Amino acid sequence: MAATRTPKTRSKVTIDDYLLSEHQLEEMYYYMLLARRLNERMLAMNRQGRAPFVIAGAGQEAAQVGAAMALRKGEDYVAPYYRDLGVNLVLGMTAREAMLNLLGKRDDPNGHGKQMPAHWGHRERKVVTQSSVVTTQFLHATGIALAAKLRKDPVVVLTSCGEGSTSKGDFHESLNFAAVHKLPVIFFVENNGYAITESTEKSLPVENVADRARGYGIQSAVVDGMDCVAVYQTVRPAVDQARRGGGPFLIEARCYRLWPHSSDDDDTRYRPKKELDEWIKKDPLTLFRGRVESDGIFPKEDLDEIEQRVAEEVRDAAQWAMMQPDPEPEDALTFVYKELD
Amino acid sequence: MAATRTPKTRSKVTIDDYLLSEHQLEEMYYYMLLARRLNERMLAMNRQGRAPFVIAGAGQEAAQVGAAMALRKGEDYVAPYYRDLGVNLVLGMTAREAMLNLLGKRDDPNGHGKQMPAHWGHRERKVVTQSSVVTTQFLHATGIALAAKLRKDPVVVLTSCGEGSTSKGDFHESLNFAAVHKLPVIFFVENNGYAITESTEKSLPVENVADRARGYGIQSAVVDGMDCVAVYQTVRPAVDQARRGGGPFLIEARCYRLWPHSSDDDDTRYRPKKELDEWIKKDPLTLFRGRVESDGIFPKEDLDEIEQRVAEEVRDAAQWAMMQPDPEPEDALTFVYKELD
Amino acid sequence: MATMTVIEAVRSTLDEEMARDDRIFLLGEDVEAGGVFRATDGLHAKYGERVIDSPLAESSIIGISIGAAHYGLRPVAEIQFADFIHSGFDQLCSEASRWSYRTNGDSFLPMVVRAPWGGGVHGGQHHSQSIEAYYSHMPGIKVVAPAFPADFRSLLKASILDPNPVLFLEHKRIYRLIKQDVDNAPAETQLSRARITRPGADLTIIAYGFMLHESLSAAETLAGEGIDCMVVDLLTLNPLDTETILESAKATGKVLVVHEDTLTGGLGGEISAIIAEHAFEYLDAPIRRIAGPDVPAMPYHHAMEEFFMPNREKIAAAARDLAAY
Amino acid sequence: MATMTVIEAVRSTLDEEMARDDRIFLLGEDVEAGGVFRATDGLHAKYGERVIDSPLAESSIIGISIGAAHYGLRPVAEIQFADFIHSGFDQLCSEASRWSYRTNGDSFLPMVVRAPWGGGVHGGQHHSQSIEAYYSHMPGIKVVAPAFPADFRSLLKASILDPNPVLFLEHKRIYRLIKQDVDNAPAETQLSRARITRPGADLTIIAYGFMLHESLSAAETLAGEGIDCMVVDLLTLNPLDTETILESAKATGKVLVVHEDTLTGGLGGEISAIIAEHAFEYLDAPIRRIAGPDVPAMPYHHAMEEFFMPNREKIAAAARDLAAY
Ligand SMILES: Cc1ncc(C[n+]2csc(CCOP(=O)(O)OP(=O)(O)O)c2C)c(N)n1
Ligand SMILES: Cc1ncc(C[n+]2csc(CCOP(=O)(O)OP(=O)(O)O)c2C)c(N)n1
Ligand SMILES: [Mg+2]
Ligand SMILES: [Mg+2]
Repeated sequence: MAATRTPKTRSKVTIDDYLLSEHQLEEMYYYMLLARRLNERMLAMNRQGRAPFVIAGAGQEAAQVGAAMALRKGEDYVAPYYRDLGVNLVLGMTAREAMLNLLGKRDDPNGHGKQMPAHWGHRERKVVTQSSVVTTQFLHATGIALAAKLRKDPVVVLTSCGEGSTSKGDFHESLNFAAVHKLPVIFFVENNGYAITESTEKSLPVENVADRARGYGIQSAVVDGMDCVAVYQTVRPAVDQARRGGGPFLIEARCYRLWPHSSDDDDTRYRPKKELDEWIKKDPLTLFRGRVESDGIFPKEDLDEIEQRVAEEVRDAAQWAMMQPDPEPEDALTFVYKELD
Repeated sequence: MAATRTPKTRSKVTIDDYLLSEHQLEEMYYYMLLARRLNERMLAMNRQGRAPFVIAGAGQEAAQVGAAMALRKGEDYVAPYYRDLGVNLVLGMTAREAMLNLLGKRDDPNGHGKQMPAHWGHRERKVVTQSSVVTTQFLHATGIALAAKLRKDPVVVLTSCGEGSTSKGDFHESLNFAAVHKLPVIFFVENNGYAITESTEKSLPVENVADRARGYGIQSAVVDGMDCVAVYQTVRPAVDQARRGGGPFLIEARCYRLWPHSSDDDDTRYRPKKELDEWIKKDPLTLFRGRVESDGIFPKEDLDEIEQRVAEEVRDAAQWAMMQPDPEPEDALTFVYKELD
Repeated sequence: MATMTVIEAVRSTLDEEMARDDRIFLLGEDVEAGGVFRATDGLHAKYGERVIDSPLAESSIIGISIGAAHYGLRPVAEIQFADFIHSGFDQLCSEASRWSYRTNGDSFLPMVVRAPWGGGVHGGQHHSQSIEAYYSHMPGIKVVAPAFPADFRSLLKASILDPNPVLFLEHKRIYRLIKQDVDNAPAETQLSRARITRPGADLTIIAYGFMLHESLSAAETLAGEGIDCMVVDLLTLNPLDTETILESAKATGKVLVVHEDTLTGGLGGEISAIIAEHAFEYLDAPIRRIAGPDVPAMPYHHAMEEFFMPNREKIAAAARDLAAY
Repeated sequence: MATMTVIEAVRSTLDEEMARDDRIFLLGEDVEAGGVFRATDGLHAKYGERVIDSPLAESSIIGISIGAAHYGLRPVAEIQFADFIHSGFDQLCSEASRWSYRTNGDSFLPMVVRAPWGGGVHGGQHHSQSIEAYYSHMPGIKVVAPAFPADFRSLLKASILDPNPVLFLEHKRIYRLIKQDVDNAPAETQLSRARITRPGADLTIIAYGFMLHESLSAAETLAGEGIDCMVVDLLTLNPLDTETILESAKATGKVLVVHEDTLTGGLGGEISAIIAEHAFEYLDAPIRRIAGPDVPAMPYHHAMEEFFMPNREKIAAAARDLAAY
């Protein structure tokens, strides 16, 4: 059964209730904010004709940052999906790299200009290269987990996708194999309510995406994906358990796609304005900031300081990236095959 | 949850307890026996070098006949799999046609010599043409059910496969779509314990195949697949419910593959003799005959008479079929495309 | 006069056909809202349950269409981008292509799978692919790839009426780029018929889709240089119109085959081989091919994308060489 | 001397390689029990958890191999019959073939996918297929299809050592049919190298797999008739050894390409096109192709199967015509 985790109503709260250090909480806010501001700037650059395409994670930052922070950086593997800018920032991607990726610059470590923006991949950071084809990464993650188990390495793999992507056959083949072999893989589904224009009920016959785990005897949980702390508190134990040999876990983070599907999409033709307005009130950034402020974890000034730091980083990254070299036309011919050195 | 149905322990039983007419019970025995004897003769012909390949349903006759008898012949659709000789016999295939199919004769209505034996298909009988590729038929069945629903036709579709085949992505995509659209389709899984050499636990992370239904909110049942009456009593209500708009149903018939996978297989290298011997005691034919005899439904003579009738039919079918025309070599070129008449 | 774009040609034809035959229904991702390219705009409002949003699962879109077509309906499935048809390869190859063959025509599949294909749209590796070569090597499947709005209308109609599975390819780049007065333009109504779009005496350019337009403008340029190019629009890629291919090759003795798909194993190889086998004695020059380079897929950055894409200049340059041969 | 069959060559090589490198593991259906063709017999007993029975799910066999190879292991996956690889087409095309390309070689996939292919074994439509054309049109993937036991050994080794995804095709018909003293036979150790197996002056026959053997015996017959055939074994189908193909074509000026796969869109078209473009001036005759007919798949009944399959007689007949041209 899927255990739902909602933030407990608290009287007088101290930092101890967060089960996170001040530094971790600060990081959370920083990464969520950085992801959002980068996405905002990217969209602006798209409108200015500087970037042909933007696909963003607005509304999913809490889910992404909370999940990524539960991992061992540089040791655990991640097979993310296109919205996971937040995940990549936590794992070490810089704002400048994010902008190189947006512009398809030669030095983008993800796709070197060969890949669309938001198609992540960074070998050293253990971020698996991804295609646009949804859910294929679930099998790659399962294969990495199998390999780690065969080598007896204490590695956990986290792979993510949207709720719509759980309808693909590869979803079934991944969870089935991972369950049979009790592999250390976390299937992290960011349920943002839509698959482009299709609302969740058009592809999900059960109440929760997490319920899909039942057919495999896989443990699962549903968590409020707008609450970064709750996400961390849910993913962390699942990761630790997987590392101890406890097998796979399916986690559904309930969040919302605050923006259109991509810079090419007009969501007004299928999404009720009222629904959007309701969710905007639950924006993970305002929610987090309001909470740590009212709980007195951080004085307003510190948070403002983070805001300024992020704004500066984003401004610098955009300007810097635009001046970086484009790929050469002939680079289109490189690395079709890997040569043995 | 998967409800298990086992034959109730009975004191003094009358035909009423079977909830089947004498005629139906006689048919059950006849079809199960015909399937078995045909398969036996086919294997003999293979050993004699008369048939290159045989794949049989020995041990699954009760499941197949019980399920098929729950359908409306000629109205409901069936998308079967290669072991389903029993299903096809109930739906109208003659012993002679079964032998034409074995020998790839020109007039085999299933494959016209173009298909391997046991690759069924008969448009009038509403048996969907099948390939060797497992589980693809689950989507065809789902599509037929969607079409019937769109046309508001009171048609139910039953599709079957082995337990191993439920690991394919198409299984997931079928059950998901059928559940979302509440389609009149029965997914009938004949769990015979093996996928060629692989025992069930190598591909099934849960106790029952039926448990896979949980991830889709689909109703399911596990039934003793060696008990033809129990299978009928389980499938029939599911079919009626689906016809009334109650949506899909997943039924797992627990049976056993009494023979090697096919005429090419040597099961002694992977299957414990003891296990086989245990299951032979549960042979659906002996089980059924013993039961109706001891319950006094049929006198021994009637059953012997059926045995003789079947033996005669099989002998005739084999001899007749061997004399039927082979396809012409050039028939290999026909019907690549359907021409509009 | 009705001047329309390619996307309008597709949308209007779907509308007219659905009005004509209530067995036709649409199945695909986001089709209820009109689809990402708006090819089905307004059809859900007009035809209700006959326009069905599918879950995100391509094998199911094709496999379910197979079942529905077998039942007697006329599914027109949409694969959102041709690049995503690959997980449906098994249902098309192992099942759809063999349905009539293995039943001796007793069963058959009147179904259409629409797929936006091709590059030059900043789509990167998974929104730019040419998939025609895979399906043109699949007897039992028909593959259609028009270039002009009028042909999109007439051939989409023909595809829907055809009793066989048809992969109907719509080049994304020309969806809104190419306009035509469809009432007064030539429209091919038969599948498997190529068209000599432009007559010419010096050499023959064979192309389809977006590349047909690039070939025509290359021919324009070359005309100014006194090189008279014949341009053939294949229209249907499987089965091929071998007759027209050979006729056009024999007419000039010099052939240039153009496609955007990568060179090796692309459809151009088959066309060249047909000519090399059956028009050998008419050839005055090597059969040239202009195609995408042998890399896995089209890169995203416009500099590399342009490098990958064949275009009028590259075609004209190759044609000049050939003419001079 | 070690005379062995093709299947023994495969099995012994897997054994030796697994002993050499403990990163190599096997994944596939029924491989623990030895597989349906016994290619992995005894390996589970010897290597335990490094021989893994997969659930019946081909996309997962390939997708999981991709992940494991990315991690640094050396998966050798088995697809039980090449006919069943189709549901893994997406993982091979969209993912495996692009791994190195899209990461500029930062990530790469040292993985092998073994697949028994080909007909003439009463396998019917789904146990007889030739799949090489699809994967030879997939830059980033390598495709290997040897004909002799010694090459099976050396090229399977090379495939396992290669840092790229390799589709290793094993023709079912020759598994036990062809024997060879592998210690004293020529063995190609490099991928992408074709071999002129038989020198000849009158015409060139290009083939691979089972058809290579049929071509050799056709050449034997023709030698008796005074027709001297060169026979080329392609060995690797992607990337092709264009140099050897052109050299052999130029040497005789008459080319016959043979494959069992269906004609249209088959690999023969590409080979013919390469020659028609780059060896045109050396050609003395049309480039002929002998291939399976354009039907969806090989029929089951032996009469139709024989009709479908190219063989030494059909090859010899075509070669005679060509020689007489
Ligand atoms: C196999 C495949 N089919 C179709 C698409 C086109 N597509 C891109 S995103 C998307 C919707 C995905 O929805 P979801 O999984 O919920 O993720 P979200 O975008 O909502 O985060 C679709 C259909 C694709 N990328 N891959
Ligand atoms: C997609 C696919 N992969 C592999 C095979 C080869 N194969 C034929 S039957 C079989 C095992 C099927 O097991 P199960 O589903 O349990 O059915 P059973 O044969 O036991 O009745 C396999 C692997 C196939 N037919 N299709
Ligand atoms: Mg979503
Ligand atoms: Mg089984």
